[in-house]
Amino acid sequence: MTVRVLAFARIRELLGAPESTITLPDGARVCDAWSALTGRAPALEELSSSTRVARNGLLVPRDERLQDGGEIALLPPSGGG
Amino acid sequence: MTVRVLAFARIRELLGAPESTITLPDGARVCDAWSALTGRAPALEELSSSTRVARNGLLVPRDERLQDGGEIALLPPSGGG
Amino acid sequence: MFAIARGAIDVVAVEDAVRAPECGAVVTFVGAVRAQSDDGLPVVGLDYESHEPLAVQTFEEIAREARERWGDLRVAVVHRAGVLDVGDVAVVVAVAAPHRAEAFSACAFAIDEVKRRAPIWKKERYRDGPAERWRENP
Amino acid sequence: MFAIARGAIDVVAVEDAVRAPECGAVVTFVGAVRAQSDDGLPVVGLDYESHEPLAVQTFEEIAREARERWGDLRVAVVHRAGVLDVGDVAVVVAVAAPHRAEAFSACAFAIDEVKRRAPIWKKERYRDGPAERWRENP
Repeated sequence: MTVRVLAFARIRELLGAPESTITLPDGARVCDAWSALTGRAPALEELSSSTRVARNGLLVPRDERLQDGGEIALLPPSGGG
Repeated sequence: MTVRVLAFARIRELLGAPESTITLPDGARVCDAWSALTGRAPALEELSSSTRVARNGLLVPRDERLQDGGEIALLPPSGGG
Repeated sequence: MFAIARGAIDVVAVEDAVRAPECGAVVTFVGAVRAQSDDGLPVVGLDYESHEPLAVQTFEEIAREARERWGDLRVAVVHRAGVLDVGDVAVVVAVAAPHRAEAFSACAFAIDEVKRRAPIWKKERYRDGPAERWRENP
Repeated sequence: MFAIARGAIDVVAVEDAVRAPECGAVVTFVGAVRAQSDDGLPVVGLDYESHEPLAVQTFEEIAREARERWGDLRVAVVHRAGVLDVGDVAVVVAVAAPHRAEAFSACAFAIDEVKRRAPIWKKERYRDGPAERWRENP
């Protein structure tokens, strides 16, 4: 399956692009996507615990199952205001 | 001695004018001025405890001595904002 | 900026008066004439009267007290006098501070004190209700 | 009004969006770019980035939570994205309520929550200092 990934701020810089597509085995979960991305950009590792993941406007846990053609957003800690 | 009196809001209405001059015996105090004004407008009586008196931008107590040619301001409870 | 305004208050000008590069936070209170009195009567407007020099001096005192409590602040207070309609802005208090906690606290303090002790008086006028009344702050 | 702004925020428009005849109090928080970072470096500007649809949705959620806590309120939140200079307005939160206590509490709550959880990120740029840095809220 393929999943589209939206990346922001520091994560966007580490991945080198605001959007990317990753290919994962069927049944993959959010944590599998994160592992695949960490393979591309090892420096993501230290952001793992502080990054939230959203899908369709809702935060999702790391064991959430992904869907083929779906999209997730990787959100570093907020810095607005 | 004569003292100029500035009156505001309800007190102005009861006295019929924003400014008036009253004549008092030498050595008169704020409370004597208030008594003289109550003689003119008896309805002032019920406002006695809630009215503050200012002179030269400072609140003064009722036993403060007045000065010939001076001015006092009679301030009902605030209603601003 | 500490003033009694005889016409409409320019809210932006009051906010701009306190802005400064070192101040990341500006908190502004705008008080407007409500369509209803505190006891539920339909208000059509207010008349505000003030002892102008003493009111301005009181605004300056309140700003000084706020700075004593919350440190370096920039404060502006403008209150309107005269005849106001429902929706008209009666008072604006703007406070700028390096950080927002001080700005919120000082702005709330300043409007509380303005209402409590500034020599400003308010007469409410009502739609088909009782005669107009002078209204005191609690 | 809940929005990410790509250009300068019109503060008056945000305040006007919450004004209403039944609301006697409007409290507005304006957050501007400070000349100094929290750790004392000389800032020349910021870049803000956001997940726009999620940010707008978060502003709406925060307004809903404020109404649950403080009753009938009118809330607006606008945050700017893009390149900002020192002094530029980064965020405006306006809250109108019948009375001022609720307006102050809800406005302070709303900006706290915007900073805590809205998907907006900030990179500070410095004058002859270190390289630019992404800055997280505490």
